[in-house]
Amino acid sequence: MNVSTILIILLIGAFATYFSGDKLASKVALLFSLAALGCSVVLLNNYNAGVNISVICNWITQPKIAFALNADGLGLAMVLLTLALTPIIIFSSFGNEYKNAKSFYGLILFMAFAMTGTFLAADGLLYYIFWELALIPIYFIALIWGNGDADERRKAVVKFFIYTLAGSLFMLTAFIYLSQKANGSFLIEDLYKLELSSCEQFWIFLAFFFAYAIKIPIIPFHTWQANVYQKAPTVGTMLLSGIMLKMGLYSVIRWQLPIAPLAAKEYLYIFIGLGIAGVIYGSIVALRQKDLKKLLAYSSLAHVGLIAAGSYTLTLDGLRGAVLQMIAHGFVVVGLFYAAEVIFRRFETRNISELGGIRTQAPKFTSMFLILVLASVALPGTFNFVGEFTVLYSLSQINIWFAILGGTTIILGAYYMLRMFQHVMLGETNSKTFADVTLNEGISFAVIIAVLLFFGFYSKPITDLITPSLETILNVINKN
Amino acid sequence: MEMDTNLALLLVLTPFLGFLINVFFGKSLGKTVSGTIGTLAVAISFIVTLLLFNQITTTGKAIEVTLFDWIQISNLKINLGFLLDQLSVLWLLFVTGIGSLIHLYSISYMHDDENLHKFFSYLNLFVFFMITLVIGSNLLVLFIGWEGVGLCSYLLIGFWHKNQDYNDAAKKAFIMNRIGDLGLLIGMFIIGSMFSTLDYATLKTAIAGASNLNLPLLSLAALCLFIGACGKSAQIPLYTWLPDAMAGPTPVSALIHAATMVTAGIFMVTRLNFVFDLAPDVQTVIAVIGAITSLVAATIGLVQNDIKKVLAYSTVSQLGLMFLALGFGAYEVAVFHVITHAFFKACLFLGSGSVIHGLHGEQDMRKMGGLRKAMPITFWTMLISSLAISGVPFFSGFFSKDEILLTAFHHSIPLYVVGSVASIMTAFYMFRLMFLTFFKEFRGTEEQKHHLHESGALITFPLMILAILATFGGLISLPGNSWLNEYLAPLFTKVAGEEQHLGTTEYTLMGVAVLGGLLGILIAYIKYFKQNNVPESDENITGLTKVLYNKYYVDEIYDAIFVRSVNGLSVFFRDYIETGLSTLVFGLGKITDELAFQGKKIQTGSIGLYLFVFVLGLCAIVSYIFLAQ
Amino acid sequence: MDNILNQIGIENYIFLSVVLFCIGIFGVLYRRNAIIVFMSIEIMLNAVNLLFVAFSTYHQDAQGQVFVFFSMAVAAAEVAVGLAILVSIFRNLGSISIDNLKNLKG
Amino acid sequence: MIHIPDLAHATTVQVIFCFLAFITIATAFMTIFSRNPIHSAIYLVICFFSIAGHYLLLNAQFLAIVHIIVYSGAIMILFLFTIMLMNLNERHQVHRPRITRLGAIVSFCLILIVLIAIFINSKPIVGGYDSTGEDFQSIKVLGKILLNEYMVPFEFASILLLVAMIGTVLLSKKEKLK
Repeated sequence: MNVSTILIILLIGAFATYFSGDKLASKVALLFSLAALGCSVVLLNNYNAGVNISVICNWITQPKIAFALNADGLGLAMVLLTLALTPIIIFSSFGNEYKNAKSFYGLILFMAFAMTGTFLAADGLLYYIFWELALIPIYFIALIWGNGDADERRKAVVKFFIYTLAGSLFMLTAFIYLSQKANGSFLIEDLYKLELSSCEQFWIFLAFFFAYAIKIPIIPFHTWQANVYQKAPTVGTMLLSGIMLKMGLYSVIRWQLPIAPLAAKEYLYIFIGLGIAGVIYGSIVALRQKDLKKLLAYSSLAHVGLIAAGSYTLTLDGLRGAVLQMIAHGFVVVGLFYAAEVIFRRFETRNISELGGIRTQAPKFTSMFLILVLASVALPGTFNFVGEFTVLYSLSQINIWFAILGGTTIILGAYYMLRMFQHVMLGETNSKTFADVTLNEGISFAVIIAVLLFFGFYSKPITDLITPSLETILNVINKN
Repeated sequence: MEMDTNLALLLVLTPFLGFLINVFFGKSLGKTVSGTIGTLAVAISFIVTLLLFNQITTTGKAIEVTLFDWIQISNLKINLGFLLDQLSVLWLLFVTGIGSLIHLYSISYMHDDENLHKFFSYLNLFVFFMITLVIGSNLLVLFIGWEGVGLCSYLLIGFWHKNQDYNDAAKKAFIMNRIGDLGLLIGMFIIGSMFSTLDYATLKTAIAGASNLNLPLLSLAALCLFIGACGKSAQIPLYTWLPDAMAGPTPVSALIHAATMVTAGIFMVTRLNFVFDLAPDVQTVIAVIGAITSLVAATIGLVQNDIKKVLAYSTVSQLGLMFLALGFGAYEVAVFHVITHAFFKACLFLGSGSVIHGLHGEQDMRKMGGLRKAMPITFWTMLISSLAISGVPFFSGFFSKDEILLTAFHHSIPLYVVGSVASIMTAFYMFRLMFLTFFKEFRGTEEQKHHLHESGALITFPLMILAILATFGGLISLPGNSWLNEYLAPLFTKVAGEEQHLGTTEYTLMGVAVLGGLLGILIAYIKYFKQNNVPESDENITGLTKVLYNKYYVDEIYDAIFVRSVNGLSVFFRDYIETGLSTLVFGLGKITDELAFQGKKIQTGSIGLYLFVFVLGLCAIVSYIFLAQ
Repeated sequence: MDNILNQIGIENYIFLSVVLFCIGIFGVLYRRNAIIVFMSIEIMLNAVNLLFVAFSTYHQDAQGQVFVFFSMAVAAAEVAVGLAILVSIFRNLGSISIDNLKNLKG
Repeated sequence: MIHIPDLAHATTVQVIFCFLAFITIATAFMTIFSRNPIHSAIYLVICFFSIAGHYLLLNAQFLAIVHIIVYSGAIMILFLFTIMLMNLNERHQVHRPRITRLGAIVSFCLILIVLIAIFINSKPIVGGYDSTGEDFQSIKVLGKILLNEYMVPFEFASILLLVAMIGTVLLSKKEKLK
């Protein structure tokens, strides 16, 4: 058994869901996603026991593309994140009715398939294929099942699609150039071994940067984000913010930094600065958003800015903190968007000014929402704190000002999140009735919160899982 | 060791268990049971603390407990571990002790609130975090508690969450604290990178053993840590949240915003005394800020009419005095004042709570008066505490405050003067409060008058205990023969020897301080008892009083400078930069579109032209391939 | 058997083909009558075919001729379809001047 | 370089080549310049025949015959039929703008110069036309090659023709007016 099993399960799941019909689709999808999760856990055990679970075989001979899936700690951690979030996301959608549900759930599984592939691929072109494949389902999900005015939505979604696609083209160019240098091989090990001049590295780095900066997004390439998050159905938003953003961040660590380390070192300050600018900018913009989902989108922008800054420090702490924070943010942002969805199900609005006074009617929901909000502002004891602390620490090792400026997130973050919480949940009892969470909703929240709290106090399993692979990557970065 | 671990866990986890029970089953258990569970949880912690205290005093050795790795950073390994030494156990004693009393008090005080179980769960959670803060073996565990108590403070200030003003106050407290937290974090980063540890014990050895320390950097770290302390302990410039925090229920004000949480800053500075000792410049800053805070808060306290606001500013002022002592390196003096302050300030708050409870929520002193007869126990306990805080001899506050002023006098005369003035003002406004509340005629409505009564036993019992403690608490550190100094001695590197001898100067200073206190009381007596003045209503306040009454407009200034600018920036970013960037991206699309539109015109549809161009292109390509080499 | 190219020279065939090909191009450009354009295309095709055969002889290899054979097949198909299209156009438009065919106009 | 046969000492083959070449080029030109499409078609037939003559000269008899059958026979008949079907004559000719003619002439000269320049520039190895003596272009040999080596393309050619036939029929069928 190796990692391709997960991909196969997900792909079969996608088709099975599609053919199972509208009524059964959601359950079938949940079943397959859980199966994939179970499979990945088994694989994780095997990996920890030292069994080789990677795959490499030739796929296309001319040009030389290998079907290479490399499962190291980092990849597995991201796969686990994807596969743990997918069932939660699917389960969270149980309260909604979707037209043409079979396609909807099929697309979700297909997207999980593509994203898992991205995290595992160890061949440049295979990786690129998965990377682009992941874009297609979300395009349809956002376009067909999204909300709001159809024209506006189309505009936002098409912009997102073309923008990310255009960015990825730079990456493709970089890969083709790299494979020319590596005698036609796209394999990641061969690319790692390349010794490029600093000029070449600069351009390669920049090409990767365009792809990733748009995907992550780093300011000023973020303009697609808030609109798409707002227009997409919540499931789509969760997939986008919970997992897809992490594809960009993961790729920075996996592909960009080791392949062009000289450029990364030379322009360290600029890229960390961009990340931190994102933190401050995102936090400030989030302050005065009127739409709940948009606010969360900008908070996402701020958080991923910090993660990106951590990755670009090129230190073990920075990378480790970034990965931890990626996972933590994945969970917390899914939870928060879900909370927004729960509110929307009852009130049919996400406009913050129209909400308020929910706490008296729904104490359970309020507590859960509050815990998520607190996790999002990185209260110690939550997983996010572990990540944020590590990242900020690594920034402080580069330059104390980075830590101070990046640290403003804990002030501004608290400000906009609590402000939002106050206006959405507190205040005079709302005139509209708000039923407390249902069992289904409660389970989704409870799982997310349990994960956040557990790893908040005991992040060692994840740290131990990712550290060896991050060290390997750092060795590649520092080989000169 | 096993035993110690279990004890430590019992100590920490009992309140947490209480929290869990109250969260999940509180509503179905009923109010009394819920309150009892909450109180019991803290009481058990108190008993455990007593055991530990006994152990520490007999063996004199600190107990260290390591649970597991928490965060791994390349050069730092942070454990989740506890350190139970003299300082933390001392702190625990009054945290859990006063905590238990306040829990007991709350059962009665909050009995009419439908969310009583929630209140108790928050209180228990607070105690849990406070214990974590105190017994953490390294800075990061302290930080868990540090932020945790901030969270509980947020929850409890906003306990009556239907009122958005209260929610604003809660939010403000949390955010102000977070500003300090950032400083604390940065301080931790610097210390972590300098010494590769955040563990107190290791850090102490590392600093003691270090040969060439980067002192400027260490000072910077100390300054950052002090900013953290400023946030939590409400010092200038981060003090404005504390008076607003009075929006919470009164027991909360007593527990969190007077006795325990706000002293966390002092705890942290005392904990890291070996760091601050190496940064004399920062110590000066601390002393100056402490003195200024104490004076500014005292002046504001002079004219406040809300009974809890007076106490809040008094707290800020007293905390300022403690920092004054810390700034001079007199940690044990500060700790002493923390303890006595905890006693009498908790008592005062609880007493004010009793008054408010008796008047069904009225907090304005202008509408009180003459409560002495209706609420005798409340009156007497509050009187004792007021005497203590005013520094009247032989009450606890006298000893601790006197030691602070004495220390100040030895180091810096101007700061001594500032501190003394603040003390005189303290005596004045405390007795202003007493006279306005308990003497003369009742100024409230007839209906309130009708319902005036002494509070129940559950409320008066804690008051009495605290009053006793406020009276005799000073005995733990008598001048010249201080049990406290000896107890805390293992913690400090410097030997606090200079206060030991009592000379003429000292006695003179004591006399001056006593006279000052009495002077303050006398002025209050003349103004509010003899002349029977009642503060004017809000509209008629003018001149300097108005400035003081409005707290020097600090809130407004902060609002204008920070809040408004950030919000304005946010709107600017949202409306201009965001749309601008968006237009830019769409602009790329539009350019492409326009190019396509222009390019379309080349496609005339005339095949002849196409062919002509085609042939030309063919010529060009062919001649390039074959002829150009 | 004697190689005929000994007497004529491959370059003469090349020049003949080139001229023929250019005449084809000229015809395509010069005439607007679709049928004549077609004929010009046939001339171009034949120029190439001729060259193929000449080179086939030059190399003494039948491959060139085989290719010509296929190109004839394609040409036949092309003409058949092309003329059918022309007929259809003529039927609809009443003219076969290529100036009328401007559907490609952007 | 262009080797102009010395007409005085020309061999028969050379004379025939010159003659055929002249006819080929001349008729090709006439095809284009004739105003009447039917004349064009007839000139084209002559042109094709002369090309068939070239094939014969190169000893490719089979190809020559196929050429005559396909081009002069089938294709030209098609052309003639089409022309007659459309009933085109000189009156249909549109007046050609001067610019078009100029463009055509320019392209003609340009491409001619470029191509000739290429051939001169690339210096073909002239001379040494060795004859292996093997038979490589008789019907027998061609047939073997076609049906062995090129069998698949050969079969595909038949499919192509079939498809072309069906397409032609479909295209030229009159659509029923609804």
